[in-house]
Amino acid sequence: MPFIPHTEGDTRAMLATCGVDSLEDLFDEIPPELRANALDGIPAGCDELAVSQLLHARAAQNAQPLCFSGAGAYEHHIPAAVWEITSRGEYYSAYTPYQAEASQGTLQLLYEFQTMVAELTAMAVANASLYDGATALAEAVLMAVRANRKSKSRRILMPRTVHPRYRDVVETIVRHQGIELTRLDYDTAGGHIDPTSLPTEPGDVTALVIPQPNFFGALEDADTLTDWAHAHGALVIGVVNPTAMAVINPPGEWGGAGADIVCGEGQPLGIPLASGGPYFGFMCCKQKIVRQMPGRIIGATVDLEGKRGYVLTLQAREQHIRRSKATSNICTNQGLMTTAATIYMAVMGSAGLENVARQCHANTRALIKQLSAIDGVETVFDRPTFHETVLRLPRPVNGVLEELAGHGILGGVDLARDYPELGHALLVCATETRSEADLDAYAVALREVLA
Amino acid sequence: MPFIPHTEGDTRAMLATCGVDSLEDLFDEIPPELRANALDGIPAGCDELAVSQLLHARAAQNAQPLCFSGAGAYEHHIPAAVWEITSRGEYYSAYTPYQAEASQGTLQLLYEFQTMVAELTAMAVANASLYDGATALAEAVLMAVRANRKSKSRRILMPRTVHPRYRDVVETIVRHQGIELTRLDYDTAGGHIDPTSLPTEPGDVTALVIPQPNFFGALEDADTLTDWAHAHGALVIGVVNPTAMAVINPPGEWGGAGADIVCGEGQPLGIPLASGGPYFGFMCCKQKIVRQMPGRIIGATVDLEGKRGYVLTLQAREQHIRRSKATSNICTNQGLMTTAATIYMAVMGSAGLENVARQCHANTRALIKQLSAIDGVETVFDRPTFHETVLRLPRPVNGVLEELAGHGILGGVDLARDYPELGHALLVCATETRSEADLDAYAVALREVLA
Amino acid sequence: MNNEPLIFEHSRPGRINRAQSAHLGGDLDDIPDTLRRQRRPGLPEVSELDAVRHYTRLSQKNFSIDTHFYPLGSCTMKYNPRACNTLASLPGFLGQHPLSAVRDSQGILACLWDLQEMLKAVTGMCAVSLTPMAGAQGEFAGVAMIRAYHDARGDDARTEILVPDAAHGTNPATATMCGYSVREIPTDAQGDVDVVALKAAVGPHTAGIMLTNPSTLGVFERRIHEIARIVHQAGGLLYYDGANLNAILGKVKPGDMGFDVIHINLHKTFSTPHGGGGPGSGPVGVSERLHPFIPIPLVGRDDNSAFRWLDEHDLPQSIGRLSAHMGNTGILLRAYVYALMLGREGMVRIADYATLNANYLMARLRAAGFDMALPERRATHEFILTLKHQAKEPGVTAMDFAKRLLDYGFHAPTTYFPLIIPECLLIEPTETESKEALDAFVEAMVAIQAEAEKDVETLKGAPYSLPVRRLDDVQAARELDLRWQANGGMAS
Amino acid sequence: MNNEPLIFEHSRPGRINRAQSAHLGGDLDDIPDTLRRQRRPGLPEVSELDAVRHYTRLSQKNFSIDTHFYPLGSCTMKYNPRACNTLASLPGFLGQHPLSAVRDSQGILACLWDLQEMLKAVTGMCAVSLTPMAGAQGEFAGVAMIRAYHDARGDDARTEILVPDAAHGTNPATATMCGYSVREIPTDAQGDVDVVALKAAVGPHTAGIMLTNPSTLGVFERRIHEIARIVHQAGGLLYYDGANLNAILGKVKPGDMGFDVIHINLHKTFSTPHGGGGPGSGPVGVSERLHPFIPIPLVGRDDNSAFRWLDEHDLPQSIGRLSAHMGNTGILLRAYVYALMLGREGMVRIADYATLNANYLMARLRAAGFDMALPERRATHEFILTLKHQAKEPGVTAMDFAKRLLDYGFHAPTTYFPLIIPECLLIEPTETESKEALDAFVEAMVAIQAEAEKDVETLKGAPYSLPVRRLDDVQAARELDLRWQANGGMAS
Ligand SMILES: Cc1ncc(COP(=O)(O)O)c(C=O)c1O
Ligand SMILES: Cc1ncc(COP(=O)(O)O)c(C=O)c1O
Repeated sequence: MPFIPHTEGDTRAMLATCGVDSLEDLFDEIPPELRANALDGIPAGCDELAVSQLLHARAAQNAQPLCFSGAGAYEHHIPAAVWEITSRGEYYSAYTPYQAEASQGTLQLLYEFQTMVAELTAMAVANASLYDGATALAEAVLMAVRANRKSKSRRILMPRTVHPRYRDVVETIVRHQGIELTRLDYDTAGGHIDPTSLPTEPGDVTALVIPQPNFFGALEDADTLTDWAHAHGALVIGVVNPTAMAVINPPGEWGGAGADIVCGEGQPLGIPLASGGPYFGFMCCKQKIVRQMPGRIIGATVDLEGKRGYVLTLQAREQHIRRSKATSNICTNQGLMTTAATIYMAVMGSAGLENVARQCHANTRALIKQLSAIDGVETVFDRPTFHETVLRLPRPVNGVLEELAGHGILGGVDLARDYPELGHALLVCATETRSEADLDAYAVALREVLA
Repeated sequence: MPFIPHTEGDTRAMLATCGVDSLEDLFDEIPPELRANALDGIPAGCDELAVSQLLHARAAQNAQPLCFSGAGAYEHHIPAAVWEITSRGEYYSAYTPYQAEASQGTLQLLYEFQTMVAELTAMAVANASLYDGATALAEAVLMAVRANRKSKSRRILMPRTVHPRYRDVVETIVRHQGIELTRLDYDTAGGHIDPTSLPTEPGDVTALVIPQPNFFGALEDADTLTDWAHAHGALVIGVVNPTAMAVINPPGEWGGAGADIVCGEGQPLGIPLASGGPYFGFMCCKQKIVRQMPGRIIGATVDLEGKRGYVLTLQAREQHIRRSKATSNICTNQGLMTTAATIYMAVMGSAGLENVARQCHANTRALIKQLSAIDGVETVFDRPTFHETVLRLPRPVNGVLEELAGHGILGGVDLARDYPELGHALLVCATETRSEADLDAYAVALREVLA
Repeated sequence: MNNEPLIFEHSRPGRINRAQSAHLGGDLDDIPDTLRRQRRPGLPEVSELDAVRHYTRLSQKNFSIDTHFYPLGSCTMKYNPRACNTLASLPGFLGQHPLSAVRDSQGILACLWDLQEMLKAVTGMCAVSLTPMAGAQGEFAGVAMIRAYHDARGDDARTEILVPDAAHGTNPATATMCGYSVREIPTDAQGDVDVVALKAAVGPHTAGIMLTNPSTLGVFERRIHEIARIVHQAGGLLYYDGANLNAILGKVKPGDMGFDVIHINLHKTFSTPHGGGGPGSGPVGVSERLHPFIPIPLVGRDDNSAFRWLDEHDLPQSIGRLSAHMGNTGILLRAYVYALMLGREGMVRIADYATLNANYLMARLRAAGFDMALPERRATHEFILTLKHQAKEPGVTAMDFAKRLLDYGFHAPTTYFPLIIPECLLIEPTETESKEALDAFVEAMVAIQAEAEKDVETLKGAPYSLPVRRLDDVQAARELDLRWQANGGMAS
Repeated sequence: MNNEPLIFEHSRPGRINRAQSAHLGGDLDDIPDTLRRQRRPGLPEVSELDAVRHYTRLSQKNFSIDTHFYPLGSCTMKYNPRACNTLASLPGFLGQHPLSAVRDSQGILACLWDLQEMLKAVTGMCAVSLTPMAGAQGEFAGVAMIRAYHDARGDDARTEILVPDAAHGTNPATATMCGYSVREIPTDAQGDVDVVALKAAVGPHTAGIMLTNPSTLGVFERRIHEIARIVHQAGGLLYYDGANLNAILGKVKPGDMGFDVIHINLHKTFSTPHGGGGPGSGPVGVSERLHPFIPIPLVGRDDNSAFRWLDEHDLPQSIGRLSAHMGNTGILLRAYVYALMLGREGMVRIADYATLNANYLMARLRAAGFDMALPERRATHEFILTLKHQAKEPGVTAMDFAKRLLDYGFHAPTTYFPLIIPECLLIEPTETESKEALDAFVEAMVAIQAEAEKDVETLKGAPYSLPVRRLDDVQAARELDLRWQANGGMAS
């Protein structure tokens, strides 16, 4: 019996203590007609050796071409220390830190995490994680509706420069709350929201979402957008890439008053690509609306002897206390991922993170230069970008990507489905993990494919 | 500066405290003419990302065909728990447990290790490791010379059924001690030491080495050999495979009195193949000669309050106390490997280890059956074997192995160099990690190669 | 000497880990100054050794399954097999970009497909989507499907979700997120749903009911068929909160009980790690009638039996996406490895031994004089002990017992949940603990009871042997201190 | 409550981990009964969770670099970069059988070749063999080469190896293993080798001298050229014990000092983990004249620059093999990764900052009133503090200080080595510790000194805060208890 320690003697003795004859007797409150007969469809158990061989074979079936795709998930170098420590049993196999005194490791770490995220975004406070970047944006929208008491419209301006899948998820999650998601189109020259295109009399707007950098890698004019929103009584929700924060003006400093709520995908901070998860969402806000924030929040306090310690706090916002009136239904979040991210940020430091950001940017620039030198390939937008850009190819991206795969290259993300108006548009990215040789290999392959 | 935490300010302040102006000044006692100018030949430093990419590339250059080679290093399944725990920093980055109170983790674990090894071999006591199986045998020979006070000859009977590389190492290490290593030939029918071939009046023999199973995988008649040795005043040194111990009569029970000293290679107990190391040697002996044993030994004791605890003991045998009179010069041994082996044995238990042994044996038998059904392939010896056997091929093994490599198969070990008298002899092995499909693949490939 | 400062207190300006950035990155001259960051973020500046040492030391301050018996009711803190972590961490899995070509992702897709199939078999549902990232998100998906179902039928008068008063907080919170109002159904003295009250509550406004069975009271809802009939007859649907599936794996299938939709907490029943608060995974299973609404993506097979993603094109009525990709894939892999090792017999045995352990522990604690909340009932995989007598005399609470247990080397059971049982401890030993561990726990409880009778202050002051003494939650909430600041001041 | 029983005490007959052996293995009917084991070995029978929990808990009882400052003199307990472990553990390395075809091993051979080249550059020697498995085995290889050299010249009157009285115990023990007798050379008051005594000792019986420079006294042997001349003129060779190479990396090369052979402790200078007692790695470097005798195997290149093993065919005069394969390959890989990250500037800086840290700590301790063994000398990467005054008055020993330091959260320095300095602490902070760590250590030493002055019993009773109080070494050696036995009896 895998993972069950009972010897036959144990079982017998324990049944006797329970006053029953057999294991079956313990289930005698289940109406007999309900009892399942068998778990058909489940194979017989295998030992670890057999499972290990199967999983090795499966892992080997996942081809891993040279990656030039980003679009919300980035191949960054992860210092070895990060996961060697994160996977320690004391982090890995602990529950949510309900018993604070027995969880000071996790709690102190999360308090550090909150501080680091708040520092990165230049915001006052952060929570201890949400599921991922997309759900974090959905929660941010719900939070904005709660926090902007003056606004009655429940109207959110949602630019098309926000990651299309994030918009899908927001749609799924806020659909039942009478929230109106108003699409904002982008400027076709810059690939950004043109502030001058915004109405001067927008009416009652609850919040404006600003992605920075946006899905195209273009940098939004966040200062002007923020001031515009605030001038019209709307809150500002920033959706940011944490690596970019090392070099790009952070939302806490956008415009005159800074963004109100900030969220994003934490994956770039030490989380492996892993076919899309587990990652984690982060969320920050201004101090005055912290009681509207969803998710776990850790606070410092003192013990009986006045010694500093850490606990889950503001629990009155949460489902286990407030139930149907909670700020969100979230309970389990992405603890272990924030553990990794905290260690990642500590090991990298500000200088290290800045260096990563600069190197990513330099590599993407170099890639664009090489690729756009190829006949028929051109950049689509003229705004400054960070770390990612849209190229236009002379023929459908789909087919080109397939041919590139034959050269061992994952050439980027096809935008045909989400942005058909852009023509044969390809989103490319080269992080710090791409070498010069890698960039050359891509250019050579693309030239060949397009020839 | 990788791994050096000093800020410029720190360095300045510290130099001031030292009363010097520069780092260079700290080296002013080194005669100037000796000062090296540069480390030519060392490349410039790389960051972890670059090194990681290089090492991944190098690892990928190591082809890993289906392995049917044993010959002292066996591909066994290692439960994941073993290395997830062994590589915890508290084990990984601790020194030899000189400060016992601050090392109870390692010390208690080693005490458990000693117990487990003693149980496996049915011997009274074990030490906490030697470098590997080969050096353990060399140390066993030296120990036998010290322990057999009655023998003056320093003559060791060393069968040719002992692993040839072990014999090389013994040769290297005991060469300077006036020890005579007398070769014992093997029986060409059985591939074992024929007890009846031993002289009835051997003269003064210090010790007889008995490998079980021997290098050919054949099982020696250890009972008779042991009794013969003891009858002639010689000690018995067993060299055993720890996996085999789960099913084969252990040296502590050989003959009337059991082996006196037992050693072997610990690799099968949870240590990866890893191109040959690090592995570890183990050593056991009878209680009465424990003070002649080399290497670290852990003992139980009590603390000031009478509580049980563990310490390095019998240190008076060791180089740091006894210096030129020590039992051995060994100091650092293979601590982390014994940590892994201890966890391996705990996770497997007696039943699990027996199961591994049985499965290995069954697989090797099945393999032999399949291969020897091929035209021109035959088994060489008729003794019972465990886990490994010698086959004779119709043409030089060398070339056959090369062709098998083309089929992704590491087909075994060529014995041409060490046992030219055996003809085209190949040592094959199939551990529990080989599936039926693997065995079939080998048979198909060999049939094709020999066709 | 047990203090570990904050990582920020280890920080020194200018300390740089050159091993992580040997050379300076490229320049940013194409980005205008106004878009550039002006002041570096205040991340810690520590050496790699500082970071390793700090986070290693912090880790040692945690209780965890790997170090302690952790009978946290409703959480199923069973052994997390290490193989699950090791195998899910193979480079071939970790390195895969989520937008990889399907052709390059057959390995992972095959694993996810298999897992979908196994979860269908376990739950008795007709389809499973793996995308929800925890139990609560599974609940959201489930209730959103119930809503989509009614909406698709134009049945838009259904505005209410029923929830037993003992339910987990995520249930009512989820109903609210799906735009429903919540009506609580009382529990009867035996711990079952009050059927009379239920009958009175249902009607054309009823969208559905959320139940967990065994319930959060640790007992099996015996009248489940009747409840299903009542709700279905009123036109409502039944949601199954699968947090307690460990108790009935292979014994009863939620599909057979009449549930229309279910989520499964893989981080409970399928032993994926809880990681100090996640990541979890909450796949949803559906009956035939909810199938069209199932959240995307799912794994399907195409004609030549290659695996592929099913999306809005395949399931146009889907409630949509719940994450940017496909949820917590790495956690799904861990559950998959676990399920493979268990196999069909292994799964049934989980229920057997989880139940045995709970009933044994209950029997021993009862024999030792403790009061059970539902003394007439069989325990399932967990049970509730109430300390309401102790709270009166000698005056020690469930919280005091919980904190004192920590000193004895046991993680505390769940306290004060479900809310309807006074001074309760919800105790779930799980099947991976041995009889000796349970016996030791009983001994500790007995010893603590003796301490309580001798001097209540002993318990009131607990814990004594942990890195901190009892912490002040009230001060934490009142004087908010949610982040470190260099000057020690409050965040603005 | 801090006790963790032995794993055997967790054991219960019949407990089996089915996850490790789901099906029963094959039968053994071809092996006669007389060769079969009759009674199962008494390995523990525990669940996987038991094992994980037990060994996780045990690990927490260790001090280690990852948790504590560990200034153990002569041991170079610096940060072991985690990347070294992660990269050496790539499946492509771990899965390789040692007898793999050379064609299939080019990846690992390339790494080993590079490392050989780097170690040549660092030591100034003309060839390096990586095969020795620790420092002591490197010493053995070195002295065996010295012997082979003399033997090859028919110079068989050389029967003696000289060793300074401060030398590490492995030096004389090694000389003995190589069949030499050992003559100790005294140290002068300044910590240098007594050259007059050396001159008197050398002669036609001198096979060689074993030195470490900087010496085990933590000072640089300034007359090394003179010593080399004296020994060489007498026909002896010079062996360099590289345990202290951290102090001079890139500053002086042993080859330039006149040494003929050297070993390097990779588990010190090149930061491979010490693992609670190994595995280590002790490559040897040789000058031209010892080259023919170098231990096999080495990595060489063939004509088309593929890597291959060099063995007895290439080096017929080799002293031979020291292990069944090529030594501790995985440790060599870790050292290689470390060396690549450091690069040439990084290596020089190691010496700079190891030396700075030692001199700084010495200066601060001296300022705090502690006595240095060699107060006139510069510290190298380590230095010696003597507590001989404290031992007289107030009567506390170096051991008392050491044990009390544990309570303060510091691993103790090396005590009572070298043997010639009374009541000594040999302190080696290493370059990876920060100024703050050193300052905290000074504070602890000052506090302990104050405690000693107030009440010696405070120190005599130390440690207080560890899993055990001070342990009785004498009883351990007198009443040997080297293994657990079910019946509690003694081994026979
Ligand atoms: C009964 C019950 N339902 C739902 C949940 C919510 O699951 P999760 O924490 O994964 O969101 C839990 C977990 O705490 C639970 O115990
Ligand atoms: C000066 C000196 N020489 C030699 C050695 C022996 O090295 P090893 O322990 O690797 O055998 C040591 C290590 O303890 C040492 O400090």
